[in-house]
Formats: sequence, C-alpha cells, structure tokens
Amino acid sequence: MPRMTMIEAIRSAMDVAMGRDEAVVVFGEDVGYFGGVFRCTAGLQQKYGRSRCFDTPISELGIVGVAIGMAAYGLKPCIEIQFADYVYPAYDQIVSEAARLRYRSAGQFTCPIVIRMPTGGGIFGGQTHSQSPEALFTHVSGLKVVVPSNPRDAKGLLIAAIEDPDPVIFLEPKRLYNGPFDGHHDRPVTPWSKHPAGEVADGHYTVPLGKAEIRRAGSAVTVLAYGTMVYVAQAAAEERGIDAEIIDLRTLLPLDLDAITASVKKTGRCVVLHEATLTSGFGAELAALVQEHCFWHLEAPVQRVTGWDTPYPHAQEWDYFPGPRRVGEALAAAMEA
Amino acid sequence: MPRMTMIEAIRSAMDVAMGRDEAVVVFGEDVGYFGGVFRCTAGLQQKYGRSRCFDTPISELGIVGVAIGMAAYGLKPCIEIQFADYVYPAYDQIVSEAARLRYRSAGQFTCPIVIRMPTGGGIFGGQTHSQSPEALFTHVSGLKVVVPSNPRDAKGLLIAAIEDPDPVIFLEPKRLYNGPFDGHHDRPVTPWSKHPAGEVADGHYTVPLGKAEIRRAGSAVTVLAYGTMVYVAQAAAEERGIDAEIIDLRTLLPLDLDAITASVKKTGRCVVLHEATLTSGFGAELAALVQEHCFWHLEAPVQRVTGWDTPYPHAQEWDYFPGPRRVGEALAAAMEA
Amino acid sequence: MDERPRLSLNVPEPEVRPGDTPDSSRVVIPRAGTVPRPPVDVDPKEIRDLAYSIIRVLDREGEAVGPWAGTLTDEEVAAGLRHMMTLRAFDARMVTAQRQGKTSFYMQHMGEEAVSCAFRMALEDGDMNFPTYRQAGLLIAGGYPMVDMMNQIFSNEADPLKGRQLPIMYSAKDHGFFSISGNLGTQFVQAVGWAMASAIRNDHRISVGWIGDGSTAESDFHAALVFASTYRAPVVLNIVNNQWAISTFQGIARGGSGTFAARGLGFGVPALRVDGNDYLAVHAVAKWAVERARRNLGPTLIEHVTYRVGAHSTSDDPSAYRPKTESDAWPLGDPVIRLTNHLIRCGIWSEERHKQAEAEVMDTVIAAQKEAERHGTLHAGGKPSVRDMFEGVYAEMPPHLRR
Amino acid sequence: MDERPRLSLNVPEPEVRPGDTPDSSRVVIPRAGTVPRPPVDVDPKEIRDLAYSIIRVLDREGEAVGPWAGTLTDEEVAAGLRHMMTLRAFDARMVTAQRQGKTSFYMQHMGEEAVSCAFRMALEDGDMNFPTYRQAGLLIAGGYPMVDMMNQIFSNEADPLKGRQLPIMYSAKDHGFFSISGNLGTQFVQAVGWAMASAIRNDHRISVGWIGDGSTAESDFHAALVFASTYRAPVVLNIVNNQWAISTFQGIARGGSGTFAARGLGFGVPALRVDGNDYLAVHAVAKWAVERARRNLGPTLIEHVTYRVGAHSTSDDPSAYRPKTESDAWPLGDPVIRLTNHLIRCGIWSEERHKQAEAEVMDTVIAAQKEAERHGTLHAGGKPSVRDMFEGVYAEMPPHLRR
Ligand SMILES: Cc1ncc(C[n+]2csc(CCOP(=O)(O)OP(=O)(O)O)c2C)c(N)n1
Ligand SMILES: Cc1ncc(C[n+]2csc(CCOP(=O)(O)OP(=O)(O)O)c2C)c(N)n1
Ligand SMILES: [Mg+2]
Ligand SMILES: [Mg+2]
Repeated sequence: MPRMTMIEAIRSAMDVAMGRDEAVVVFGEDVGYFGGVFRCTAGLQQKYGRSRCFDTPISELGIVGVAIGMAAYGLKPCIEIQFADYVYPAYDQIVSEAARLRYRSAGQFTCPIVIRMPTGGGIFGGQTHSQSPEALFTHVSGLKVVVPSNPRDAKGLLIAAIEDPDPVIFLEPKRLYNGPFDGHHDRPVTPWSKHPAGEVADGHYTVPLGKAEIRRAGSAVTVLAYGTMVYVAQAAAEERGIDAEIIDLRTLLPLDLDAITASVKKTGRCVVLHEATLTSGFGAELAALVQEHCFWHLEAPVQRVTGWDTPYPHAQEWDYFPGPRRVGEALAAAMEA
Repeated sequence: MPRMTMIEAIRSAMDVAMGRDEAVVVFGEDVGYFGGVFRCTAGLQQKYGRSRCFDTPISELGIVGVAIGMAAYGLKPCIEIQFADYVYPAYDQIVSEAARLRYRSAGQFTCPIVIRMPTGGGIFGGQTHSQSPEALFTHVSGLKVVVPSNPRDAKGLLIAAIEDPDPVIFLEPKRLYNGPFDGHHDRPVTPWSKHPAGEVADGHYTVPLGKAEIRRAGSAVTVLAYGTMVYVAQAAAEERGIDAEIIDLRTLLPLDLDAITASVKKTGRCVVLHEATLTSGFGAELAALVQEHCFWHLEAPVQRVTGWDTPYPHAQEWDYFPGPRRVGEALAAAMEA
Repeated sequence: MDERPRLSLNVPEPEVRPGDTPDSSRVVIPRAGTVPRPPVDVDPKEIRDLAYSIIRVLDREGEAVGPWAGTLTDEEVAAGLRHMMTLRAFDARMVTAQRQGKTSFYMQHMGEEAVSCAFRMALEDGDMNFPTYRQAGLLIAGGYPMVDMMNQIFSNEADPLKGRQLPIMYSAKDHGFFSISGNLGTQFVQAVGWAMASAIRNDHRISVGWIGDGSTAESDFHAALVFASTYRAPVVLNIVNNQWAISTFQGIARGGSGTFAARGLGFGVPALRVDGNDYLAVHAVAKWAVERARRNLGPTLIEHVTYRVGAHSTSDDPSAYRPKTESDAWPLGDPVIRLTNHLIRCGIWSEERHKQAEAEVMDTVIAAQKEAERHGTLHAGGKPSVRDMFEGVYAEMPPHLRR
Repeated sequence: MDERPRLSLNVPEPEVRPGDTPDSSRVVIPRAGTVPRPPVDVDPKEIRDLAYSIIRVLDREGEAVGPWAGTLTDEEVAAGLRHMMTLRAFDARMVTAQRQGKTSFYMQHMGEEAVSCAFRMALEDGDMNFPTYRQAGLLIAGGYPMVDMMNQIFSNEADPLKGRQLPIMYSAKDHGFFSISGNLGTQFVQAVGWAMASAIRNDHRISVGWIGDGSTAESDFHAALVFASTYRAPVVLNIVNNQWAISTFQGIARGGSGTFAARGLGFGVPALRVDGNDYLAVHAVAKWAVERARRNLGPTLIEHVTYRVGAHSTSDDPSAYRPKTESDAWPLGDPVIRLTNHLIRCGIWSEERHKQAEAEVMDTVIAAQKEAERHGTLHAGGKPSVRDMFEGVYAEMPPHLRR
C-alpha cells in the first residue's frame, strides 16, 4: 500500500475524482499553475487542463458564488479557500445560497459542491491562519461538515464529499498535513510515512460521511474529538494512564449520535475537545446532546476542553492550544467526579 | 410614564443617544429620509441632519465596514441591517474586524458600534425575513449579543449598547415590535399600550448589558428564553399550570450565568428555548453550561425547544415556530422525568 | 487653528420629495434611432460611450427607427405586447389577492414589463436566467403556466415549491429560470458561474444575470464582474435601473458614476444603456449581447433604464418618500402604451382590438387564478404538508431530522 | 446537432513561466514627463485617460522632468532615499532573523519601497493610513521607532501588540497607521468610513486606503468605491500593483480591464496610474490626491505600478511560478537605484556618500535589532504574558474570561 501524507492523500482524492467524473472541477486562489499554497492541488492543472483546474481572483465570495452557479449547471466543483480564516467573505453565499438551494427550489436545483479549507492552529499563524470555524457551519441546515484526522480518512472522506449530492464543508487540520500531532509542540513530529493511517490506497474508495470511528477503545471515559484533537486525546490518555474511549467524529454534520451515545452509556463520563473557542463552539452541541441522550448514565458533567474565548494569539499559541496537559486534567477530573 | 411600542422605544433610545453625544451617528438601508422599513429611525434625519442619519447603498459589508472606520476615528455608529437574514454579507467585517480590533491593536483602536437588526419569525416572512442568527455571533469572542423582549428593556439596553465601548449585536424580535406575542398566532395581539413593559421613560436610562431578568418566579422548572420566546414560555407555563421560573436572558454574550445557575440549582430542571435551528444553536451553549455547572442538582436532562433544523418555511410557519404547545410538552416532560 | 475650509459629508438627495413637483425636462434623453449599433465583436474600448447614452428604437410617433430596429416580426411584436399585458393583468390580480389575504406578500412590475418580457424573446430554450423578484416576464413570455406561478404565490397544495418559499420567489428550471433568492445580489455571480460551466463543458448555452440598481452596491455585483471579465464568461449581466430601491433613490447606489452601465467600463466589459420602456430596444440590445455570449466573445453589461411605477412591494407605500406624480412625469413613458401605439401605427393593431385583447388576457388570468384557488390559498383550502417542511434539506434525510 | 462553434473558458496566463525568457519590450511605458497634470478640481470625466497611462517624473538619465516634477526640495529627496534604504536594510535583517528562527514569519518590500515611503511625505500628522502588510515605509518614513517594529516582529515582552498579532501586522495609531488585518481588503472600506467620519465632524484630516492588485477582487474594494463615490469621502485609495498575488499574476484579478486604475472610472472617481518605482512621481501624485481630499473634492484612486522583487513572504518560493530573471527584466527599474542616480545627477549625492549612507543605515538597523532582541525573540528571552492573551478582548473582562 502506498504511503501518503495528508496533503498527498487529499490531492489523490481530487485526482481520482477528476479522473472518474468530467464534471469535477477544482479552483481557488493559487491552486492552478502553482498547485496551492499547501500544494494540495499540485499537478492537477497539468493533468486535467486549465478549464478543470485554475487560479481564481482573490474573492472567496466569487469562488463560492461561481461554484454554486456551476453546480446548478451540473458540474461538481471542489474548491479551496486558502485558509478557513478567510471563508467569511463567502459566508453569505454558503449560508443563504448553497445550503438552501435544494430546499427552496424543491429539488429543481442542487448544490453538490465541496469547500475545502485548512483549519486549526499550531503553526504560529496568528489570528488569521489558525481558526477553527466549524460551529459556524454546523448551525446551518443544509450543509454537511467534515473534519478528517489522517490521510486515509482524508482521501476517503473527500471522495465521498465530492460524490455527495449536497454542499460539504471540508476542514483540513493543517497541523496534520505532514504528520500526526499530539500537542507536544516541543517534540519532533513523526511523519505520516511512519504511521499506519499513512497507508493510503491509490485508487477510488470512500469513507462514508456521517460515521464516527473509535480510535481507542476504552471503558473509563468517552472522549469526543476530531482533527488534531484526536491525537491530543490519545497523548493525554496515555500520559495519565486513563482507559479512555476516543471517538474521532470525522463528520460533525450529520453527526454519528449512535456511536456517541453507545460509548457514553458504557463509560458514564464524557469529555469533549476542540481547538475552536468555547462559547457556542461545536462542543456545546455535543455536550447538550450527550446530557440529553445519556442523562441517566452520566456520572459526571460533560466537560469541554477547547481554545480560550479570545482571538487566536501569536506568541501565546501554546497557552491557547488545548494541549495534552489541559486535556489530561479534564480526563482526571472526569474520573474523580 | 409615556407608553411606547418597541419601535418607538428603540427610536427613542437613538434619539436620546444622539442628543447627548454628537459622536453617535445612525445609518443603513432606507433609514434616512424614510426612517427605516420598520420606522425605527423615523424623524432622526429631520432632527439631527443628513450627516448624522442617512441612507446607504445596499451593501451590508459597506455599512459595517465604514462604521468600523468611523469608530476607529472616534464616532459611535449605531447602524441598521434591514433584516438579520441579510447580515451575512457583513459577516467578515464583523467577525474578523469589529470583534478583534481592540485585541489585535492592543487597545489602540476600538470599535464601539451597535449593529441593530430585526430578527425572528412569525410574520410569514419566509426563509429570508425570519432568521435568528444569534449563535453565529455568540461564538465570536469580542462581540456582545443582546436580544430585548419588551419596549422598556429595548430602550435601556440599546442606550447601554451605544454607550458600550465594544461592538454590540442588537437583535430586535420583529414579532414584538407592536405588541407582546405568546405564540398563539390565531389570537389577537395585545398592543404594548396595554402591557406594563410598554411604559417607557422619555429620557436617558440604561439597562445593563450582561444581566438577565426573572420574568416569572417559580420553583418547578427553570426556563431560559429571550426575545419572543419569553412570552411563549409564559403562555405555556400558564396553560400547563406549571410553576416555571422564566428567565429572560436579555444579553446572550456576556451571559448572566449566575442568574441561570442560581435558578437551576433551585428548580433542578431546565428547558431552553429559541426560535433558531436546534443544532449548534445558542441553546446548545446554555444546555452545556447548565449541565456543567448544575450537574449535581439536575433531576432531568436539559431540554431544548427550538426551530427545526430546516430553513424557515413560508406556508408551514406555525409548524416550524416553537409555540406554546411544543414548549408546554417540554415543560411537562421535564416535570415527569 | 487650521484656517482651511472644513470637510463636510456629501449625502445625495433626489431632486424631488413628496410635495415637490417633478421636473423631467432636465433629464437628457437621446432621440430614438440615434445611437449606433456596433458589430458584436467590437473591441469594448471603442464603445465606452454607449455606457453614457440610451439606446432607443421607438420614437414619439411610435415608429421603430435607427440601426437597432427590425429585430422582430410584426407577429412577434404583437405577441410581446400580449406578454406585457398578461404580466400587468397578473400583477393587478395578485396585488388584490394579497389584499384579500390570499397570500402574505406580492411584488409587481408596473412600468417595467418590457424589460423581462422582451429579453426572454432573445434567449433560446436551455439558456438560464438568474432573476430577481421583478422579472416574472421571463416566465410569462416563456410560456410557464400562470397557474403554477399562482400556486407558488398562494403556497397551496399544488405549489411547486411545497410552501417553502416566500410568494413570487419562483423556481422553474425547465423554463430557464433559476430559483429566486430573497438575498439581493447573490444570483449575479452565480449566473457567471453557470456560464463558466457551460464554457468549461464546451456547450452552447449561455446564462443571464439580473440585478436591481440598488443591489449593484452588493459585493456579488463586483465578484460577478471580476469573474466574468477574467474568464470571459458567456453571460449577459442586466442591471434593471428602475430609479428606486425601496425608499432610496438610485443616486445613493450610483454615486458619482453618472450611470450604472459605467460600472462595466472598469472591467473592460462592453456596457450598454437601453430604454427599458421600449420593448423593441430591449429586445435588440438583448439580442446583440446574447449573440456576443453565444459566439464566445464574452460578457456584456446592460443597464435597463426604467421606472418602478408601483410600490416596492405590498408592504411599501411610496407616497412617503416620492411625489405621487413622479411616475407620470417619467420621461420614457409606459412600455405597454408605447408598444400599442407602435402596433397601431404599423396598422396591425387597433384600439378595439386592444380592448378585446385586454379582456381576453384578463379572462386567462382569472381562469388561472380560479384553478389555482381550487388548490388553496395561504390561509384556506389545500396546504403543503408538514412533511414538506422536513424534506429536501438534503437529498437524503439525515437521522437528526428523522428523530 | 448544433453546428455553431462551441464555447470555451478563457483562463488568463502570464506570458512567461519558469524556464521562459521575460520580454519587457512589449510593455508600453510612456516617457517620463509626458503625462499632463490637471488641476486638482478637474472634472473626473476629463481625465479618464490617466487611468490608462503612467505618470512618471524620473527619466532614464535620472532627471526629474515634466509637470509632475518639483514637489520636493533636495533635502527632502535625500531624506526619502534614506527612508527607502532603511526599509531595505530593515527587510534584509528581518528576513535573516526569520530564517534564524527569531520570528515565525516576515514579508518584505523589495522593489516597492518608493510607494509607501514617498506617499507618507505627502501626508500630515493626524491623517490615517489603512495599510496592508507591505507599507512599512509609512512607519519608517513617519519616524516610528524601528525597535518597536522589531519588538512586534519578535513578539517579545516589549511588543506593543502584546504578542497577539502575526509579525509585521503593526498598529501605530499615533503615527497614523491603522492596525493591519490579516484578512485582505477589509481595511479599504474602513478607510472610507474614517474619512466619512472626518467629514461628518467637519475636520481637516483625511484617510488613505491601501490594497494589493490581487486583493482588488475582494468585496471590500467594491464597497469602498461605492461609499467613497456616493459620500465623496476625503480619502485616497491606493492600489499597489506589484504584478503578483502570491503565485497568481495580476491578469487574473484584472481581467479585461486593461489597468486596475480603470476600476475607478465606473464610479466617477478620478483614477491615476503612477510609476511606483519613481519616488518623485509617487510623491507628486500623492500630493495631488491628498490636496483633492483635503479640499473636500472627494476620493482619488491611484494605481502604483511596481514589481514584487522578493518572495511573497518567508513561506513562499517564487521560482516555482515565475522566471528568476523576471525582476531584472522589469522595465521600471529599481526605486533606490533610480533615486540615487537622480541625486547624484543633481550633484547632492555621490557613490561614496551612498556607500557611507548604506553603512550608516545598516548600523541603525542593527542597533535597533540589538535593542529589540534584549527584550526577547519569539522562542527566546522575554515574552508577553499569558495574561496578555486574556486581556483586551473587551474593555472590561467579562466573567466567562475571568473564570
Ligand atoms: C442582502 C439584502 N439586503 C437587503 C435586502 C432588503 N431589500 C429587499 S428589496 C431592496 C431594494 C432593492 O432595490 P433594487 O436593487 O433597486 O431592486 P428593485 O426592488 O428596485 O427592483 C432591499 C434593500 C435584501 N433583500 N437582501
Ligand atoms: C481574505 C483573504 N483571502 C486570502 C488571503 C491569503 N493571501 C494572503 S496575501 C495573498 C495575496 C495578495 O496579493 P496582493 O493583493 O496582490 O498583495 P501583495 O501580496 O502582492 O502585496 C493572499 C491570497 C488572505 N490573507 N485574506
Ligand atoms: Mg431599483
Ligand atoms: Mg500584488
């Protein structure tokens, strides 16, 4: 089985999708000739031509707006927003248009687009290269929201997203592009080539949207995580010696509630993790659902470990990031309660 | 004490603020000569001149963008977005700029602006005149989010918001503009002139941001509501004969958590209400906080009664709206658990 | 102290407000037939003047004159008149229906009928419009059943949009009519995307974007022009300048630019202004722009100069912000009367025939309304189901909507 | 089957890519001194041509010629040269510092020094710039302490922004420098708002917006022009066209418009193009536009034609998308060399003096860097506190941040 980084896996997904379906087109800022600032689209223009992979003007609104029009025509655009922090200029087109087109036209027009964007911190990117805006999309009916945590999933989920008949927000944790990351920023990173999830099949396969995966089976406490935080959870559980069951949600909307409740009903405890700010973050929805569906099984309050309710700072990045120490404390607290 | 509708109270707040402080300016689509499609700014241009109250081009981005520049100069813009459903084109300016300006410039530049917008449904406005986007703002550090439920509060909160040194999102439940509304759309509405909260002082006063108010004291179950849902809660409690304690949150960010926990610790039960869609709505944050801070006092799961996870429909408006029947059922279920 | 003159804010105001007497003599309007018609493959640089003039075909006497005349046969023109009359009758009935509580909301076209009715006749089946809420003429002229329009307006059991959308926010894919959004402007850039897709697939079909004068201030307008200009998309971009955006006169959106068409100049996009109350002129300009797009010569921006005679919507009362007499003083006249006069002058129409046509048209509209009302109106009779509310959010209903 | 030619997508491409040989002979550049200088109260309609030309003062021989020459004394020009040299030395040191791990990120100005350095000299204290990340010349020429810039870049304990911002996202209110946003374009419309505020308060101060060629595609650019045009705001709107937006050549943002300045024409805003590598021309045009604004004559749009010689940022390697030799072939030369030659020709500068000045400048920069490093660098020495992270989200810390 070939080895791929997350970047290579994402590129391979688009390559496979473009090869199978002429309707798939790829565009965004710097994605054409250059192949994207993170190189996720490198080689696609050369392979599929300038009409199917091209650079765009710097207008996120325009990128999403034309993608919606193309989808209404019958294409399947898979577009890149250079950083998730820059998606807001396109927010109206996503929320008011892409998300509602099928509904408001009673299915006459649909919007099968994928909006890819690098998300999350950990690269000293400051306020504008570090954000995790997933909760701003999970509140929007009509969207799907996906956050892969490894190359194998990234490829399978991205192909599934491209093949999906509805708009998908595809958030790529940029701290994972080149290797898994457990939150210990002062330790060297193991590359994906040394990690089993770096084994990625060359051809077509999908990982279904809406299905979570258990990353570590355990009985003491359920940890709900996605993206980078999956590795932070693993590190924290290991360091504290806590038998946590770590669920990698993979798709936030629609959510795999069955997997969550099954685990929490077993463990009776739950810790929710994300990098985004706490208030009204996606962790709020998770905590609300868990207490609603597992109330009688819970032995401790659901805890959230998240970024702080501040903009993402530059110098204090590692004080902001919810690393293994903070996660470990929460796990311990959950066990004590 | 004079009687005012919510519209008159809001207008009076701006009038008072403009009269006291030359730095206060008011603008937006149709707000100048005409005085706003809901008439909230009627007469202000005539009284304060075209430089302080004027019509703008139809560009929500532009309205908020120039307001930020004006605030950086030293003015205090109080601007209107014609419907909350149309705020998304300005989302980037609000989230990336207004909310972060103080922080990122270490206080050199600040952004004392108020962004007023009619919110909520109940007027057969369909998908684009009915939305409640509060949760899209409560996730953003640096913003304050206010939702008044009656004329007296509306005026006091709006003056407080204008005087506040930071950006405030001010959501005006349009179904309450002319009278309280308990969700019984088939019954005639009592005008504000017949309601005690329609008594509004003429001059300057404030209602502090960040403080909730108990609308109905009770011991059986705590209901967390804001805007229109306060009246729905009252109707439901009355109809079911349940001794609910109804808290009108008034400010969602920063939240009056003390008031909430004090009540839930007393009642042991909690129902959270809003018109916005369920998933990642502000109710998720409320439920998450309540279970976290009152876990050992809770005798039943925190329930959420909200709009459905669909776009706001036109014909099915009263099936979508979380009216007294659905709220009553939740109250009863909370009592039974 | 600084002795220089102080700065002050310029806030444009219309020349007249309620109580004032409108004076249209200051409006400069070129005589019909005087604006040249360039070849469709003209270099945009050569025709910058067209952004500051007005292309007109029908003169005061009802004669079709000049290089833009002659794009339609007499029968086609007569059909066009009937489309406009139908739209006007349709509007009249629906405004009344709204007052009667049969629906929640309505927006009419009074004075602007020529724009969408004539434009439609320059398109082929398969082309796609991305309209605003004031181009129902595209549907009427395109033969979309009026009863389906009314079913949508009444949100009844036969509503093709299942009660989900605000009245008049039609969607009719098979008739080249994209789902109307309540959010202004968004569709303009989507039209460019649709056209780009057609170009990517080496298709023949083109798309048409529509936007109001006020809405040109929105960001989508800019994005549409940027993308259309860069990728030379086969799209016609229409600005319907009906002088008003609710209570706001067009000077607030237009600023110092002179015309809305001028916005195209900054993008190297050919920009034309046309008399929007002149059915023949609209058709001729539409045909020119459609041919450009179809021949892969790229986008065209058209400003249709017209006047919103009615209220903005059934929620609006224009007497609060403009003189009641302003519409009578509007110098470009009424599109229906002007085309009627033309046909009479051509000898293929008469006063009597017109009266008769009016009656026929009204009968058709009334018959459609009767049929629609059999399926219910907003508060009475057949309704879309509650199921319809939950379905269609996604292709497949996810678990959280099923719960 | 349809026999007409099929549509196809136009995707603009630069003339040369890595491996190709740049050919600047096709670029049409007017001779220095040939573009007329209109009075500042000119009707914008009269000067549409200026959007398609290039205003230049310094000729090939280093002579200042034509109607735009003569806005600065020799001493001022010599000071200007020193500002540019300082900025270049500053950049060189900081690029190295980033490579040494003293900070996370840096963006340099190589080739574009004249634009911000010269513009600053046309402003008064109290005016406000809304810059992008490539106008540090405004700070250097405005006398802002270099050590404070470096403290910000190093995110150290003396960082005026308390470690919160990405390096080079300076904020210096007292120096008329608005907080830089990482989000492109947003500041352009804010500049218009600041200017509107000054007009509302009948002040004398004006504002200046800055944006890159690529970023003109953003929505904020449109909103800025709409509002500036409508309210005739006292603002100067600068487009710095350095030919590239990361890997994307300017043709993608510009489309068919010919120039970026042309975008102003659609708004009736005077639009000028200037040789951005000609310190004297930039200053002259800036002065003209600033005077217009100050005299309440409204906004001006300026396109500064320049070239980004360096990489986009320390994260970028331009050899992947453009020929290495492209910058040498750039026909407008190097701003520092051109101004040096001018001063030498005027007889108030010499090769030796230049060498000496280079050494002095470098000493000052190094001294500042030493001082800054005493306060720490990103990963070593003094740091902003964790408290700094929690403070300043609001004027008063709300309970949920205190918990
Ligand atoms: C994004 C957005 N902002 C505001 C509105 C409210 N609104 C509805 S119609 C209208 C005026 C539009 O004027 P114009 O574009 O000239 O079109 P017209 O109604 O004249 O046809 C406004 C402000 C909206 N629907 N969408
Ligand atoms: C809203 C937004 N989208 C994308 C980016 C990523 N980005 C940073 S710089 C840049 C290129 C800007 O080019 P240009 O405007 O020409 O300025 P220059 O770098 O050439 O000075 C891009 C795409 C961003 N910072 N903000
Ligand atoms: Mg209009
Ligand atoms: Mg550039």
